Amino acid sequence: MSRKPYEPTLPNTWWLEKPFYIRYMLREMTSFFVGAYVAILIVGLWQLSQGPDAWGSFLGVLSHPLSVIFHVLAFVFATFHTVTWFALTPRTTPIMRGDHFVPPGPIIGAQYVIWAAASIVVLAAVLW
Amino acid sequence: MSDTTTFTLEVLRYNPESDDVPHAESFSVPYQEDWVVLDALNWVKDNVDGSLTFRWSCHMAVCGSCGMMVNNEPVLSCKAFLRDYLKDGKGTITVGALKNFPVEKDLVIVMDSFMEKLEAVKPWIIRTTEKPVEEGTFIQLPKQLKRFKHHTSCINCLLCYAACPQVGLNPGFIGPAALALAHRYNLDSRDQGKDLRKDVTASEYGVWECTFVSACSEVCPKDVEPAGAIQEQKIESSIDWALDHLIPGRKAR
Amino acid sequence: MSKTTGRKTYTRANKPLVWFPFAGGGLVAALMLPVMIFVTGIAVPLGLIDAEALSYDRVYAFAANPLGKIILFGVLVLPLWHAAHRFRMTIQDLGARTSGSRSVVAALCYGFGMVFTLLCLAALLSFW
Amino acid sequence: MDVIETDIAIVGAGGAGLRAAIAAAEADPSLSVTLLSKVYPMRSHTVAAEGGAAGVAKAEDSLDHHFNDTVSGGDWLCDQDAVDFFVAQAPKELIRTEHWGCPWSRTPDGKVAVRPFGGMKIERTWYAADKTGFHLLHTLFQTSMKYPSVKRLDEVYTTDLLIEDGRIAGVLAHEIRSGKPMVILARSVIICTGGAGRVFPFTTNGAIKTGDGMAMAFRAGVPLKDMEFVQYHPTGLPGTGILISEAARGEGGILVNKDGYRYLQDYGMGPPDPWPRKKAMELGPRDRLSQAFWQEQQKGRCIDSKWGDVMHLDLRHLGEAKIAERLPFIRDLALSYVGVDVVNAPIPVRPVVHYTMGGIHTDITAGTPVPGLYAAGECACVSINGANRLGSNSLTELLVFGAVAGRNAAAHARGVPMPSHTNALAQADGHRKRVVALLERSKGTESVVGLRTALNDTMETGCGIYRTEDSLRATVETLAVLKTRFANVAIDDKSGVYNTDLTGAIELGNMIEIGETMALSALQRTESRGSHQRLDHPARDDAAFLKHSMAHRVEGEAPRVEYRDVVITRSQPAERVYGGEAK
Repeated sequence: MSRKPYEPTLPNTWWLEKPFYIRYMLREMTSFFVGAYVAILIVGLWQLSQGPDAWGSFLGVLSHPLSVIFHVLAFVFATFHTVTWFALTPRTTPIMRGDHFVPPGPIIGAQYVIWAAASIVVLAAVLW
Repeated sequence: MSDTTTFTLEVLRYNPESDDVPHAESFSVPYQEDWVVLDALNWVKDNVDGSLTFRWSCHMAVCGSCGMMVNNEPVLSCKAFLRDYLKDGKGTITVGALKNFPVEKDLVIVMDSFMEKLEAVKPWIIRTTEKPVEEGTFIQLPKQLKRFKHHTSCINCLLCYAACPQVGLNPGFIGPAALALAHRYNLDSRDQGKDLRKDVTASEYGVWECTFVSACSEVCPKDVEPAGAIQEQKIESSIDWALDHLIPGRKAR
Repeated sequence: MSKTTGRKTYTRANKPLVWFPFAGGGLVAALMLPVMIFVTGIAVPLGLIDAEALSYDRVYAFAANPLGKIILFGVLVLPLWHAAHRFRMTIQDLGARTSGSRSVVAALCYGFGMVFTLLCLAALLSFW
Repeated sequence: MDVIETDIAIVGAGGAGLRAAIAAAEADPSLSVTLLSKVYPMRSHTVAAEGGAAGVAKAEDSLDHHFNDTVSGGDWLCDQDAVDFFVAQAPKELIRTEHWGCPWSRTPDGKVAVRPFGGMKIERTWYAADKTGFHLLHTLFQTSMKYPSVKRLDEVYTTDLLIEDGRIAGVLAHEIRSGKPMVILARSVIICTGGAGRVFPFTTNGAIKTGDGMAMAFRAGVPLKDMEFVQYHPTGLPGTGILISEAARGEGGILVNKDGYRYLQDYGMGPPDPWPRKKAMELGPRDRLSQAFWQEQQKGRCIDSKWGDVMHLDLRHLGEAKIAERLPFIRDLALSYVGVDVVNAPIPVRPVVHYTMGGIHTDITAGTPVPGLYAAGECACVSINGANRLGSNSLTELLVFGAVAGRNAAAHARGVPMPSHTNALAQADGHRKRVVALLERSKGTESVVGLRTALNDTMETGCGIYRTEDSLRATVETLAVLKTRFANVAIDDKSGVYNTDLTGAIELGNMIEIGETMALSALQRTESRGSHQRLDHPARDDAAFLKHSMAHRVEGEAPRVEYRDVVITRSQPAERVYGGEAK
């Protein structure tokens, strides 16, 4: 005749339970590719500081098929990061206009415009 | 009552006086097109087993008592229609206590932790000086009301706590509903207590534990948008922290 | 029955120290990384863009320029810390629950961020 | 048995209980306030009120207007001193809730907005969209947390009052989650347990509204006043009984029968203006509207639906924008529970039991005849509602008289000693036996659900919108039988932990007692007044019945009904006039 509450624990596989959580975990895993990619570039920058030969060998590594496969994956995950990040912005920074909130559409759309512009600038700088 | 199809209601039951862990028990329940899961539970309690234990009251999705896991999703059982879970009135619906809380008995959770967290965020108007009643009401423009109105709609049903993995992983986390209510008061044009609340909301148990899974907002039956409320507070608290560290004397308050 | 005893006392945390770079890095990564990954990891190695685009002279000239250094530092280090912080939270999501294991994870993730930040700084400051 | 000493015990933590707790804490922070509730405060049924709270706000309005609307709305059965006090306090109390953060809807210039309501001459109903009760309850609950002298005992079920030398000594309760009995010794006790709509089968009331406080006061010797007056709300959803707020009509919704005809014009409520005219048509009082439904039903002019006879509440002409701003909850409820989007289709509605005008006999101080015992809110009858409550007066009532009860309970507590332990414990032991018997009775012959169904059925058939001598007599007899059958009730759940089977049985016992006071008071009132309509006595009889009925409990017998004069100060009984005739 006394209380004995059952204390559940969340299993470590909680994120496999629902597609919604899996999608979240994929979004969080983008950090692995973001981190790895910028780390590789920083190593490249260091190689650059060591002279043309070192830089050349860095470029050589980038051309290795495994490297290309990694970068394709990294590109996919980084783009997923971009899409999810933009999608959340209307909720992190809601904007009011007059008596009403600006709907998510225009806020998200504006980010895609900026994204496209930034990408074009980078590509132009590279190709120019 | 001419319709005679029945379905299986599988309830995760826990009797603290005889069980160590919850176990499933199945009941065969007559299907009624207009019924919600709560009606089915009441049918079982009235006709099969009076010891089946769950909370409920208003049956109109506003008192917040009857939150539970239905087919592993946190929902208000008074708004979970059988027809949305069954095909031709047949099949199985599973029901369990809300996740991430201790279970007192059957579908009843222990919610002490939430009550403490709610109180901790000081969910009331804080003012340096009270306005006398004789002076009438405050002026609050519709746009000022609109800014926080959706965050006032929380019915404390705790579906968001059941959906949030961070609550499950870190029981100290103040959690979605309480943080949304803190934000609601912070945004209220009549309030002056934001700084006091930040001691709690910007603590290590506060907004920083959130990783923006945003399951809280997904399951919220009242569109309170706790996930957004927490992110806004992260941004504001970060700016606040930076200013505290950049401007000498600011922190002294 | 509510208890009024045993209430926690709360004090403000210094989390913005890592949250700021996380948020800023998230934005920078969202805007910049897909195109950068495409250029450095896919297009140039596969010859879709002329290798001259990443030649030693061109890249050196950019990195030697003070403005280039600032851009490189921002584009690399902010996403680095974004990744370090998010990856740390991901490991917690996957099961690092005790305060001990969480400290180890934090040390490794932020340690990674610190090492590569220093490497990046060293590289950028080593030539002008 | 655990014993807790407190200066003021409040039973029930809905709107009235929370307001009382705040008032007591503000009156004297050195007094300890213990707030007991069988549910968590935010689950209290105040949460379900939708339309608004009345209080004079506009320049062209006046306290006199509010007074006159209330007194005539109550068919002159209101105590006019109480109504005068009520209308004067109303705006102040509402302003206080605004200062506490209640998100009242606003006009474009930032002032609190008011909407028209049934039976009210001028717009004076403050509203927070169509979730006013919800916002008010949560505002009060959250505000109550800032007072350190208020200690809550959530999910602690109070079963009995303890009386010592004719004055209040405390309450007997048990903690639901452990089953542990506890005695709360108190210098003052305030009952705020709400109404008893669950006595009826078809009600807007939540499961918790079982009249517990009324029954425990009744058992402790306090008379229950005007129990025959039960309000049917004219617009509930068929099937579930979910409330469709009067605000829907205040904003311009119309009621039509199967011919698409605004039938209220046939019952003295016309003319059928296309716009909402105050105190006319759909903005008439609830008793008249519910009675008109019944009359139409007799004439076969209701709409036949899968839930039985209904009428249509049509909001389509309001347009989506206005509905989204003013009535979002109504839209959500209709869509969820009857599959109707009010923007495109009318809502099926029918009258449903909504409010008990009667209750624990209190005076203008919220005090009962037992010194130190107070009551406020729907469980009390002060009485400002008379024979028919006007919509939006009850939320204000719980604020005004909740606050009065809190202040007076504090004043009383300062003047009396703590009751003695021995005496109270002995009494508690006696009461506790009743609870233990329910738990220990191994095999009774009666089930809770069986008796509850029988109670609901007999109240509906004998004590509904229209009543007769025969129907009431049959109900009274049935209730007497149910009372004896209840002595044999047995429950399935024998455990100490969170035993809802046990609380359900105790609630049933309470409801049978309440039902009996309703039916008996109705039987003896041989007139028609407000919500009490006798087919065999269709006229109002001021000579005999301008009086409150007072039901007293008699051990082992049916209650004894006495009468008490209505307090008339400045409004002499006259004909209730609505529609085009109303001034």
